[in-house]
Amino acid sequence: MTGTSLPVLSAKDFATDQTVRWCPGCGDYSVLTNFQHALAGLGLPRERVAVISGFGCAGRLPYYLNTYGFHTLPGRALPLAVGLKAARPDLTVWVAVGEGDTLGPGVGALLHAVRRNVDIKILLFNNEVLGLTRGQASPAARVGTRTRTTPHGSTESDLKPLPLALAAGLTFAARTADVDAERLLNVVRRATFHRGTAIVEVYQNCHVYNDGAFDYATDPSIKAETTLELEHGKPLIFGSDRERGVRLTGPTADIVELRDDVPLDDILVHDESLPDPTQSWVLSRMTFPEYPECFGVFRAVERPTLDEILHVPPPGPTRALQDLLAGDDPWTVV
Amino acid sequence: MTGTSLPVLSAKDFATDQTVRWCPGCGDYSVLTNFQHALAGLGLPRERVAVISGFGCAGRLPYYLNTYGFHTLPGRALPLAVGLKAARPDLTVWVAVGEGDTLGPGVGALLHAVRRNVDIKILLFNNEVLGLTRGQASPAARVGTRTRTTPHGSTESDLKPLPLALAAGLTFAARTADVDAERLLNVVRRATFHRGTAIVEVYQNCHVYNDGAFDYATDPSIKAETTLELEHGKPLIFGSDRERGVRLTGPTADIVELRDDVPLDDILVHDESLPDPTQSWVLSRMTFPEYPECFGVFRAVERPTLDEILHVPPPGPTRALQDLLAGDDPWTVV
Amino acid sequence: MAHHPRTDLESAAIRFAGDFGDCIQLMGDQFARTSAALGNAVFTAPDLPGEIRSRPGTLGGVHAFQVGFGSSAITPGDYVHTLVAMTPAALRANLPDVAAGGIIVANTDSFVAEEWVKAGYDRDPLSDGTLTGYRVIRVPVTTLNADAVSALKLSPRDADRSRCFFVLGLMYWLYDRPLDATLHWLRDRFAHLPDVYKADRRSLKAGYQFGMDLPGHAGFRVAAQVYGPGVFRRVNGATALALGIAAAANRSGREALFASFPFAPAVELLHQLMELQPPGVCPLQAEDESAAASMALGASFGGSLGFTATAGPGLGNISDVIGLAVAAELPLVVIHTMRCGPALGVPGKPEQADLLQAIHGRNGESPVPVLAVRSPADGFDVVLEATRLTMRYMTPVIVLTDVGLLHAGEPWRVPNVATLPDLRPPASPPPPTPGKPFLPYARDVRLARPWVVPGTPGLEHRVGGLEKEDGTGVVSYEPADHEHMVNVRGQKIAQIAGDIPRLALEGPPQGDLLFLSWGGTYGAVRQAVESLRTSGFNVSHGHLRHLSPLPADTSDVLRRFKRVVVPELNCGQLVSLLRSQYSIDCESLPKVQGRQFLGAELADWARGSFRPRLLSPGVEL
Amino acid sequence: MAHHPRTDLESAAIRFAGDFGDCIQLMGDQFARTSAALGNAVFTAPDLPGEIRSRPGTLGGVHAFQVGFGSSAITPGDYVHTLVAMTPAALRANLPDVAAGGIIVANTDSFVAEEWVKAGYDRDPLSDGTLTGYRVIRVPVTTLNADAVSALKLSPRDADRSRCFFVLGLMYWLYDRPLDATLHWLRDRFAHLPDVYKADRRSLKAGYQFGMDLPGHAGFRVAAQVYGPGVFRRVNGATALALGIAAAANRSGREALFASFPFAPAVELLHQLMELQPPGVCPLQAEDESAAASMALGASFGGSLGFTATAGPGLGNISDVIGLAVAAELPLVVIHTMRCGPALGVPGKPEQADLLQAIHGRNGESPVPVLAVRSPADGFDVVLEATRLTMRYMTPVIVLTDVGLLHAGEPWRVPNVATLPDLRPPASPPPPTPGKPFLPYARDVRLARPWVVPGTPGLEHRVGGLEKEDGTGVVSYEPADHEHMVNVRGQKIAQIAGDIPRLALEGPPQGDLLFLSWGGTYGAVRQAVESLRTSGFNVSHGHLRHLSPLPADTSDVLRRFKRVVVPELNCGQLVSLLRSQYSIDCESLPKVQGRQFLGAELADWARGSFRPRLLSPGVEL
Ligand SMILES: Cc1ncc(C[n+]2csc(CCOP(=O)(O)OP(=O)(O)O)c2C)c(N)n1
Ligand SMILES: Cc1ncc(C[n+]2csc(CCOP(=O)(O)OP(=O)(O)O)c2C)c(N)n1
Ligand code: SF4
Ligand code: SF4
Ligand SMILES: [Mg+2]
Ligand SMILES: [Mg+2]
Repeated sequence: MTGTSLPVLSAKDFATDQTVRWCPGCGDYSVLTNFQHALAGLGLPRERVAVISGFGCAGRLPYYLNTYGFHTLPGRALPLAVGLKAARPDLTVWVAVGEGDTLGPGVGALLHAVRRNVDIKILLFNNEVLGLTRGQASPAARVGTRTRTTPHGSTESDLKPLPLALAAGLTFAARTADVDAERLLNVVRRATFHRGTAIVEVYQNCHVYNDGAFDYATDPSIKAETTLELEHGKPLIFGSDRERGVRLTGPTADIVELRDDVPLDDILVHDESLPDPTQSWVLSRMTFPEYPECFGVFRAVERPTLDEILHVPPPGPTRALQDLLAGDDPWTVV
Repeated sequence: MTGTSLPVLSAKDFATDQTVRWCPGCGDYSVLTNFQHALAGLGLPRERVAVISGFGCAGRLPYYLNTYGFHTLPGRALPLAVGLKAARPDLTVWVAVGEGDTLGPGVGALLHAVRRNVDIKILLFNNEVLGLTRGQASPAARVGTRTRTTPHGSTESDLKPLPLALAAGLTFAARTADVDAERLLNVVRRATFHRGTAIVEVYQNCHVYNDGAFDYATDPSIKAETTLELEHGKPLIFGSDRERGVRLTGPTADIVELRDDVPLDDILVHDESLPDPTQSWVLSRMTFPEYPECFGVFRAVERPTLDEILHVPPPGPTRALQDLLAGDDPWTVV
Repeated sequence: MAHHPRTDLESAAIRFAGDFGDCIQLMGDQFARTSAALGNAVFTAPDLPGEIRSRPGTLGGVHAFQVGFGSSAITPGDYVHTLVAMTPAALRANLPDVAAGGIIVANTDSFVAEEWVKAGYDRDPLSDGTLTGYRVIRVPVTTLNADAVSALKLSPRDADRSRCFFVLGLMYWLYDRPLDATLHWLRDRFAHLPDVYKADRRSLKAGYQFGMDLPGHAGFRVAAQVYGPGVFRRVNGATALALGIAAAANRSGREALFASFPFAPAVELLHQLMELQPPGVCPLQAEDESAAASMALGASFGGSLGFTATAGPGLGNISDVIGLAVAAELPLVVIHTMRCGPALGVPGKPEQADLLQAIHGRNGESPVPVLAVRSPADGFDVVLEATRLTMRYMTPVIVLTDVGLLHAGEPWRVPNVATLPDLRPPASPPPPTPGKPFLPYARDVRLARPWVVPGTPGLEHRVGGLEKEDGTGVVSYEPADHEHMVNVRGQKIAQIAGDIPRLALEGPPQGDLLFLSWGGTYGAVRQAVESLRTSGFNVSHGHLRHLSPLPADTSDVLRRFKRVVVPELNCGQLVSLLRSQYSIDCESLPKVQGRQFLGAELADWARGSFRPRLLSPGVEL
Repeated sequence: MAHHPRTDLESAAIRFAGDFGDCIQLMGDQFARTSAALGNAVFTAPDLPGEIRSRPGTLGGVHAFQVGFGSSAITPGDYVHTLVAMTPAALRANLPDVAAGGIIVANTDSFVAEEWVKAGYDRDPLSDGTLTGYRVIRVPVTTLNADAVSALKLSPRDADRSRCFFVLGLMYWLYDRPLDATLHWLRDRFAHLPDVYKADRRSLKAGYQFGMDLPGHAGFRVAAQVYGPGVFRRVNGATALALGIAAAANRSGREALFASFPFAPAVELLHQLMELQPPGVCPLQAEDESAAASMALGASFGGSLGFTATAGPGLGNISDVIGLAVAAELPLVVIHTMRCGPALGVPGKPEQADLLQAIHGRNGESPVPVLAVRSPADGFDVVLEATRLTMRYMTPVIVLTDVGLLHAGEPWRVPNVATLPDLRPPASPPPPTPGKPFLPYARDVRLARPWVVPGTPGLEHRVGGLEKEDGTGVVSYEPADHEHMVNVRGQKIAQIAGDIPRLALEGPPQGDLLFLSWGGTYGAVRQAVESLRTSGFNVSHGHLRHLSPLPADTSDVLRRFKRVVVPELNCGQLVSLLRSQYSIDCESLPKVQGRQFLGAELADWARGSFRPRLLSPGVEL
């Protein structure tokens, strides 16, 4: 380390001395490790990073990150992060929240952060179950999921965080899985340097209450068939022989076999930067087994962020405090 | 009135003796009158109708309707209606809420009612402003709207209730305007008999704080150019000479002139019943002046409702209370 | 009829009342400005209907605006000396507040059958005996005003627009005020609309002349108060709070983030801050109360001063966030406007029934300081004091105010920014050295932990809502740690009692009767006590700005009086609090009508002529 | 060594403690079943770690399960007579609760260096003097168990699975319990897994034999309680509440809707109702607390019984909904689980610090009845009582319980449904007749308004959160209406004091010392008072089930004692409440450690040997 250049930090520099308290086998461990690596790779000093978390298993993340951190309550992490970022635009603010928290008590705050394009980054741990409360149905539980509160399988349709947030104007949307180290690093990096609200949805295995829920998407032996890796400017192709593709027929996505007489030109080309969010909406809604599930960056567009707006001095001269105290109509008594 | 048939009720039968307390000129008056007419036309007895309202100007609606009614608090009308309907599936439950309430403190409850497809009907008064609190920016305020809290014009992107709710699985979506008596009657009737959550968004003029916000869409002299009337099975055509149409290019809607070499076959045909919500999502997002704004029914599909689910006895025999009290492992002391 | 001598008064309260179209606020404002310029102490209190704009002529639609003015303490709580009733509904809604023998200026042009009926009268109240015992000045305002401006050849509608100035002119005559301040204002305001200016001017003068010509009336003279020197302004409660936030940012050297969800009239604070754009203050409209409070707390975590405002049920909605701030030991100032409850009760009306909620309304043992504003301008000082406490003790602070105080206005000596209290928080701790790690929950002499600004290298740390080990701040579920932390947090707040002023008294330090006030009852109590003392009663007045903890000498002071009476706009919450802390039995004077006490009402009570309605025994407080 | 005679005990508490994999709950449950079948009164209290599954061997991951059993009142608050420590961490976390001279059964196989270190010991606690003063039974459980099942030729892993039965067998020997109940259970349970059955059986017997062979130990005998006749079961706190809801629906003739947002361990209620599917009960998982409470209130408006459950900060989050129910005068039962605070404090641990919040934590004057559960089974009765009050008085009711009570179990005489209280609400009012319109706020003798089921023709009406005119229920902003309604709502709740049982006492009706308990401290206080009385002390015990309003004779009863002492898991909230209502100064015994009192701790205090840590003066309650 030389005297003048910034110290190069390693993942270990972002670790604390606290014992990690997740269940053995929990996907949160990989997310933590990968996130520490990702932070180390950003070139940001530790003190410029703040991690705000909600409540739930995921909420413990800040205790294991040697940055500024705040472990809050269900539904409060996002607005708290919004206030922090509004007050301190110089910080990189990450939010670590479970889907139960974010789509339950926190869903209003999510949509409002998104519509204001607050420059915060959301690491959304989606294990499709309420973990910390010991296994109840989550708003993201897919139809049929059995939990202690849906003993006969859940019947309600699920909320998906990305389509919902895209409907509210999300400017950066990405999805990855706990075990996908490289992709996690990549999307965390991109989210960090995106200006505006970024959501990184992480499919995270809850080993105790929803074990294997994402095996279809993470099992190396089948994931080529069940998932689709989004690449900007590239056609949407998947399959172990990259033999299938996504075509849009009107607003509906179709899966077509490239072997057939379908030319590559018919296949949708991924474009993160489309001003219209519909294409990313459609892709983010695609669900296994009807469709392959998409991973990577769905959307990355720019528009003014809340903190930029707040820190643009409003038109007209600002008045000194003493003037404001006196008001428009003071009088003097001698 | 004969002795055996149901009494035929008139709009007046649905009125109360309470003085209506909205500002002179408020669009709520037309909504009230039209809604009373609509109720009268449903053939439902008054006592089977409950109207739950939130807080805001719109929230006063129940006081003027001679049905069962409950005027609640910001954010609480929807879950209260959900509880009522779960407990009393035999009632027709309408919810009267302003957009400020519904998209602010109430947005979580909205999305969850929708995803559960609770059989409630939401009359969503959208005046794009917080009326009762005397004119602050609403979450639905379009960019540039000036209010007391956005003195230089609002900069945040707006939340639109229908696209948001469609992203959460809404089964019935309609839009109308306060002054459009006939359409309001029609969509209220259809919503009432829809099984599942129905949203009737009403563009409502706030005469005091956002006057004329919807003139572009209600002024008879221009509305043919600025709006599009949705009709199931009909192509999406508008214009005073019905000379323009909507075409979908990929996921994006284009407006095309029929005079050009665009054949009518290229024009999208409206289909309320598509299982995939994308088309209704796209239509519900279309906003003047880029697009004509759509009115009428966007989507009407069926899936199980919460109250149906709750009242389907779960598998297995139910146990008598005395049995349950004794539990699995009682012992007797003599 | 200038030969009748005017009657001298110490002070008077007049009230303008009418429909939305009667420019009630304008008349009140002008009267207040003119009176302030004369050297009167002036207290203004608008009373707006719960609905935005109701049907003209109905009780629900009556607007009123009271101006109290005179030489001494003036509160919104005077009986009305003159009521201007522009409509029968205005008369009906306001008559109960008019002093016996008071004056009613009635706009006879609107006392027609259709209008009485809308107001709920069966007969003309001007002639059916309703006004027996009052002095009635009958004024066909529209008619006379039309005459006054006839030379200008305006349309009848435009002519009628100036009628409020006719009434104002009459009131100026009645209380012996000069016209020039209003005339200047009109000239500036309507420079570009000469017709309007001319009409208003004629109306004003005609109204004054109408007064001079009134048979049998001589009018009044109200002495000016001697005050000063200094620069003064009128300020209402919302503005004073907004300016307090601006001054807090300035004097603490920290930016302030004010986040709130609109709730009339607390939303005035947001409006004011958006309008004034004070340097260092960032106002933010949130999507609901808990988001607003969370944003403010997030800002505090970031080293800014987080402020939020709530009203009514909003305080409950943010109780978890306040609790989180208690656990994280971070600054947060919550400005809570009390209004009638439960739920949304009576919109727009004051009450003081959220005191015990502010003190106790969180889960767990989570004490926080609670302060209350006593008058419109006092909000400024209370915000500064709350800022001092929130930073010095690293604790959320609740400031209570009420709907009446936010609207009301009073004269205020404009403070010099440079001489306001220095509110700079303690310096950030030094960076850790080997063997001396940074301890985010290390405590200073006041038991406060350090406030570290994220971005400071080496002081990275984590806070949160779980219990901690003291010092290190590491999450701990150890029984002993929890008990220790509960006690430390309790002591931290309890000891504030020693860092706040003692309970100051007006009047002798002991005696027969002490009136104890808190919050907005201050003015009425002060007025009552002054009037009682003037007429020879041995009465004192104590006022509590700090409700939790109470000043250290509270119990001693109270015990020096034979009787302590506490007028409150609730069922006796402070009385219950005092009993729970000191086993002292004070007498409760409850009033839960959505109205402030009148000074005279309290003085009458003390004179034994007023039978207070005490709580039914056993009513739950 | 059967020639040593067993020692007779009145009662004993044993605690199993170990890692997640040690099947602590299973051992505890079996021991409890066996003891209950013997005729002992049995109280079970699991103690789960805050995290789902923590690292084995760490303090944070220790599971514990206490079984109190004997011939008299048993509470979770006994000092532990025998601690089974499967790991060093289990020893460390639980040793403070073991009685002086108590027994430690240590699984020596896990007392290896690596494990002590994880537990935070520097040396082997079995040999470094840590256990001086205790009787230690060293058991190499894994080794001995492997021997016991060796004939079955299982893999070492499978063999080790049955080790908990070895320990259980030893404990059965120690307290002279027969093996047959557990043997039956094993046979039923593992009918399809004969190898497992055989292994467990061998282990159980080997453990028992190990005890018989222990040199110098003779074991104990715990007398059975004489109770009955009747059908009994064990019930934990969550199940009792769930069954209470089912019984409330049955006895009121109304469906119950139970809506809640998951919050451990209050979510057990939702689990139980989903599992049991009691007739007439609809359980609903909501998206957050305020939605849950609103759903319940919506159901009540619909004529069903609305129940909701909250915990910790959740009560604040629904304060607006409770306030709305106060204004609308509708039934609503809120079951609130208290846990350590502020914010989320210490997960999974009991506290009683939300009492004043329950009473005062809403805006406006909004009194509601507050009840508290005193023991696991008592929740059943309290729910029925809350149901009676909520319907009879058309008011929301708050039921307080705590984390400890929900988990704990005790024997319960199964009631006969038909003889439970008749909870049918008053009949719906008759349809209106000309000239006699329906009045939704007409009041009966108890000041309750009618509860009309929507769907009833002719009784259509509107309710809401704005103030109303009494009788008609029409929205009213009239000052007098508001005051009247505040008073009526207050009186309605206050008079409940006359409709509830008087404050019953165990022991003489007057004397030197009264222990006053509420909620979960009941058991410890009862145990302390019984033991004190046995040893000749003149002590009485009063218990408050109704905290607001208090029983009408509370003040009279308290005044009959020289000293009244109130042990509470908070900083003295009931003491503060009693002082605020009656100016009575009780002594506070606060404990805020996330642990229940021990009966012995209180008895010791009374004997003068225990110096209670009283609140620092001035600490804010
Ligand atoms: C006010 C409040 N309500 C409810 C809870 C209970 N609770 C704790 S975590 C949690 C949600 C957990 O789900 P999720 O966000 O998906 O996180 P996970 O545990 O699955 O990581 C809930 C409801 C709480 N702690 N506080
Ligand atoms: C707990 C609470 N917070 C805030 C308010 C203030 N408030 C009253 S109505 C309202 C929203 C009004 O907007 P909207 O729903 O659009 O209704 P509108 O008045 O425009 O019909 C708000 C925020 C309140 N009454 N209660
Ligand atoms: S409960 Fe699930 S999500 Fe939580 S720590 Fe355990 S495995 Fe992970
Ligand atoms: S404020 Fe606007 S929405 Fe409300 S009543 Fe007046 S005109 Fe209608
Ligand atoms: Mg989850
Ligand atoms: Mg609105």
